[in-house]
Amino acid sequence: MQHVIQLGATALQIGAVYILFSLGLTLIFGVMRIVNFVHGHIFAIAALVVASLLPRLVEGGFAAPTAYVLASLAGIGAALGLGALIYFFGFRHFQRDLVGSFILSIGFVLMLDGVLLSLFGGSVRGVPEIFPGTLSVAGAQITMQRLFLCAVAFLMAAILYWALAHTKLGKALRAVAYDHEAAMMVGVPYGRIAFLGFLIASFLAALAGALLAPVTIVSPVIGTDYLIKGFIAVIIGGLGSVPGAILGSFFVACIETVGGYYLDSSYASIAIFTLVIVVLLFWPKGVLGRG
Amino acid sequence: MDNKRKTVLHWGLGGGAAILLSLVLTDPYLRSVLTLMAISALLAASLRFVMLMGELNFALAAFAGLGAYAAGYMNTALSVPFVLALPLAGLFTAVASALFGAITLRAKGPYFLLIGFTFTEAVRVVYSKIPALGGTSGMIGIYPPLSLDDWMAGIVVATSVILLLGLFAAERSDFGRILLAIRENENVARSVGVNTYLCKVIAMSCACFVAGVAGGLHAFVNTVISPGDFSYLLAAFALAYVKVGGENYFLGPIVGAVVLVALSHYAIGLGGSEHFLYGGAIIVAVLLMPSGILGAFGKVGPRSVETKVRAARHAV
Amino acid sequence: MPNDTPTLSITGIHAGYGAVPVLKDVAITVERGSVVTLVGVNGAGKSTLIKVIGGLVRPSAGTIHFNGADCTRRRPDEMVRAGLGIVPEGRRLFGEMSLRENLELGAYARTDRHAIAEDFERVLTLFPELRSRLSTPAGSFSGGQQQMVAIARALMGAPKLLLLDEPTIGLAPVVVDRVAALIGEISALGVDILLVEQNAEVALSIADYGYVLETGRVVMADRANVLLENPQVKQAYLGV
Amino acid sequence: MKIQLKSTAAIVALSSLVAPAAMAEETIKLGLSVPLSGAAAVWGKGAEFMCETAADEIREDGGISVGGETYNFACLPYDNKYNAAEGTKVAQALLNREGVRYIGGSLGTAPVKALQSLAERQGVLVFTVAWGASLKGTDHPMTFTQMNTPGEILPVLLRYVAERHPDAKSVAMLNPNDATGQETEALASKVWTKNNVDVLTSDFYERGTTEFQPIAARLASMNPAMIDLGATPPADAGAIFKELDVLGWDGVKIVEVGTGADGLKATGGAAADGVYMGAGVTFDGDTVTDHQKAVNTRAKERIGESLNAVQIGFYDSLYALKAAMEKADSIEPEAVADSLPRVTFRTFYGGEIGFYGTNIYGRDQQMRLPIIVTQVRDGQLEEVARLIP
Repeated sequence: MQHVIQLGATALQIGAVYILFSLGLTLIFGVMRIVNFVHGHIFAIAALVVASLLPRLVEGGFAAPTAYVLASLAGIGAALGLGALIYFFGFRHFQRDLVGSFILSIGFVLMLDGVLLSLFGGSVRGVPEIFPGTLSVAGAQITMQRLFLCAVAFLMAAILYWALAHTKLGKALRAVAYDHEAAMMVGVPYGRIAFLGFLIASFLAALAGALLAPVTIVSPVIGTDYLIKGFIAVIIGGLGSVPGAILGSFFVACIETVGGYYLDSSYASIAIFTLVIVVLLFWPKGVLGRG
Repeated sequence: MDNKRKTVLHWGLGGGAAILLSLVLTDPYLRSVLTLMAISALLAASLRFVMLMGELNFALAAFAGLGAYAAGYMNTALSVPFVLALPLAGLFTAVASALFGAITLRAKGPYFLLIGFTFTEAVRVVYSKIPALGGTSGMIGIYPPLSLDDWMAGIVVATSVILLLGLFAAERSDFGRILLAIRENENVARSVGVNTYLCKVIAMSCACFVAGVAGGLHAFVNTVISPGDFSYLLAAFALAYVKVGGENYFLGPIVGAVVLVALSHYAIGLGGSEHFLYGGAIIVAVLLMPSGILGAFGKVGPRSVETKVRAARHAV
Repeated sequence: MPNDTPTLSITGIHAGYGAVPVLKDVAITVERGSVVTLVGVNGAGKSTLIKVIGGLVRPSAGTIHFNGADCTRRRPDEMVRAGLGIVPEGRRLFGEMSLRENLELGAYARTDRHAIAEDFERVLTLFPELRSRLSTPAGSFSGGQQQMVAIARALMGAPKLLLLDEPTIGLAPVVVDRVAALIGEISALGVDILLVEQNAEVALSIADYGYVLETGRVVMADRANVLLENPQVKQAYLGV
Repeated sequence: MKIQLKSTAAIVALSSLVAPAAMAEETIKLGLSVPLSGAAAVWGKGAEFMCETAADEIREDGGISVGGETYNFACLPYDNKYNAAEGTKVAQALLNREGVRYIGGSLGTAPVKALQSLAERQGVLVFTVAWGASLKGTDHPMTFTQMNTPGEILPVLLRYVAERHPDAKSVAMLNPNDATGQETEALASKVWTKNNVDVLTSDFYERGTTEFQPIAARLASMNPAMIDLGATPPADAGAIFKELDVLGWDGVKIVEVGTGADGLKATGGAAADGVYMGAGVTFDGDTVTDHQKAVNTRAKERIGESLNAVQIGFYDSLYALKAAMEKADSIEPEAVADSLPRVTFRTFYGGEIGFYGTNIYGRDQQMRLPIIVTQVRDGQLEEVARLIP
């Protein structure tokens, strides 16, 4: 029984990160109809900036939580800057062009691989613990750091969910995702909304990066694993669907956790891919995708 | 048909020149570059063939891998001779891709693309789990017969020319026109009685036959293959060849492959900066030459039926 | 009104998709206080013209003046802000969103909360049957109701000129009459109307002025009642 | 700046195609086939640094004297991206474009196999740190190994650990699902059994994994006395130990081919304490020479972490080559390969060593490097045993 709770807690923690990641992917796809492979690098640059700034700030005399907040702000800022740059010099010209935007994003991915490697080096960076301690819930162990990560991730997902339903920007984003021409005809400024959608998505990825930096391996290639899992989550849930992204993320996290526990973890990876195919047999547009 | 004769002449001249070049080149390094160009061109042309029906086959890398592993396994474990292993590898891949297509072609656009992407990554893990395929360290000793060793460049280029010719003929045939019609509007195509689903599966299978043979050539040329050779980057590069060369032209993927493979051989000396240069080249090409090199330098060679009725750039 | 510049005046418009020309040298004027109709068969270029006016398709040549200002290369949202309302062909409602949200989006370009609330009430007075279904997803309405919602949504933008693209297509005759009556009511509220229709009989009977579009060109232009009597129009569009 | 320099180098290299005879004759080009991008880039960068360090030292020492001429080494690092296809491209470029006749070092089993296949046909001498058993043996007379491999490390390390912890009678193993992982796993389970330790499970995971919680949960659920992470890279190993720590598992920790404490500490923090490693190199303590310290300091500046055994192999191979060339009085690869097993040279670890391995591989192709057992204690890597085979 105890290990079931532990597995549940693990799936929840991993799922939280995948949610942050896949929400961005689904948002960008919904608004701009592009498949953004650069998302992983937006995530990575935030994590890298946090990982390289944090130890220096701590050495410079800041308290760890303060330093963490400062480093996270810098990381998210850098990621947003990169996102804006990529949008203006790239994706802006390739909205709704699946092939064109995709090949462009591959170009950015390759280039950023080189840039991140030369800026941050290939070595793995350690980040000191910010919130020490572990919490024991019904026999399952969770670190405070992970708990914080989960809390922020779920909070962000809730805020996004609420904002999409109730704010003017949220409604505009949904309208654009549903029918961008109709949205333009009622006066929604498509270009600005697409840019804001892209920035929000980048922000979510950057936040995930900043949150994850203290608990995982931070290296320039960190984004690829999340990119693959994130895409699987949105395919399962349905591209462009916010509840779908959340559902898909949990699905992937559960398979990864349970499969990794009962089989070995490389079979769990194969299991995830097989299940995607099975899901698509029954729901060619994902479980919650539009028919 | 004057036009037809001109096409035949073009193919005769171009293909003949390529084969001749592969035979007269004696420098082993330049030969290796030329064979890589030919294999890359095949992969890119295979990708473009599926693009004719409006889908992006990102599982290309997986199918090239299947072809390579099939050829390698037949050659090393079952002692199937080179001349037989190559077409059998293509057939095996064609059948596998037909199965894959039958399941996944019910989905479209980004779904199809992303399934291909995940399939590619999954297949790689599967190879690594099969000791008979050499696991992660790869399969070695995939040698063509010793007597053919000096002729490999010529064989690769000649095979490529024949397969490209096949794809060209298919594109120009009624079947090719059906694919274009599916890209334009699948519902219209279906309403006039075309079984679009079957056509898509067949097109996928044909394209993957070519990819499988290309994979087989890759195995025999390199003599060593590993799961890492067939990551999604292979499909990404093939897409770059198509896009940089010009996706609206049959020659586009070939030109793109020649240019980018040459560039990557220059960049390989740059160490870790290679990605930087390659990525930069793709970005510049895509941003500044939206219809590729051929589009930028005018209409060279046999131009494919102009298909893409691009919606006028919306004022967004 | 003292100001006698036309609400909309477009001249010499050429437009198309890629290399395929759709509109050739089109000129149309909508005078203040008028209902103007543009009739033509499928593929004549009517919807493209709507998109050109709405800023969704850039014309390759020609000018568009709206309320006296040159709006030739304005973005769609700028056109809406300037007072253009569009009821697109096929309604194009945001089907997954509630009726209320659809109406709210209609007022996206406006910031005057008070006036928006007033217009909201006014629109619901115009379409009383919608009031009880404000939280229903727009996609679940019937075809006729969806047409009402599309018009209501466009009116929420407080337009000076309303473009209606095939508002009667696929509707039952009773509903067509309702739409025709509505257009009169809206016109009476001081909104000028450009009605694009295949159904020439209905369109010409409610319009003041009419244009006939054939393969991207304006081939006839006259007062609507004159066009109704024109033998060529009768033969080609009225099935007489 | 760096990029510019390298581009210039590449242009020079390209133009050498046109005019092959124009190169300076006293330079011996050493090709390096290493990953310079992706997850293993830091190993390749360190390898490049160590090759250059040794080449510079040898140049300052007066070079290599063969037949009255003085030669010097130049390192040509090419990115093999850790796969066979790029390994082939690199091999073609090094051997057929640059005309390299010596591979100063190579990394990654798949790309090295591709390189070896071409090199053997052309009589090129290959040094490698790759472990694939199929790379070694009498079939490969021109291949030499510049680093300890599981065959050398595991018997020593595992016996030491088993003796230190006589009560620990069970182990759970985990390895990355790649060539090194598979080779290590196969040997390690045999050696554990030989030492009367029960192998409870032996798992694999995909490289590039970032979430280690499920893996840790599975390992901990077996409740083993020891956990052996085999060829798991240090950073991954640190992350796993951290998760194990959270789960409350406390036992003997081993990273058989752990190469350094930096990555381990970076991700594992305090949970990395107590980890035994078989390929670690420590730069703390009294036994460390000034030379080792100085080189390591420069390496840290350049690549961001301490040197490890993989990278040090790229230093030792140059001194081995120098010794063999001078002994053979030739720069012909065949002659040099003949004399390599018979020479001794100064290793980076200190002392003179030669080659051995006839009884395992059928020929003396393995550098007789010390096998160092290290342990992380209070955040420092300490040498706890050293054995010179």
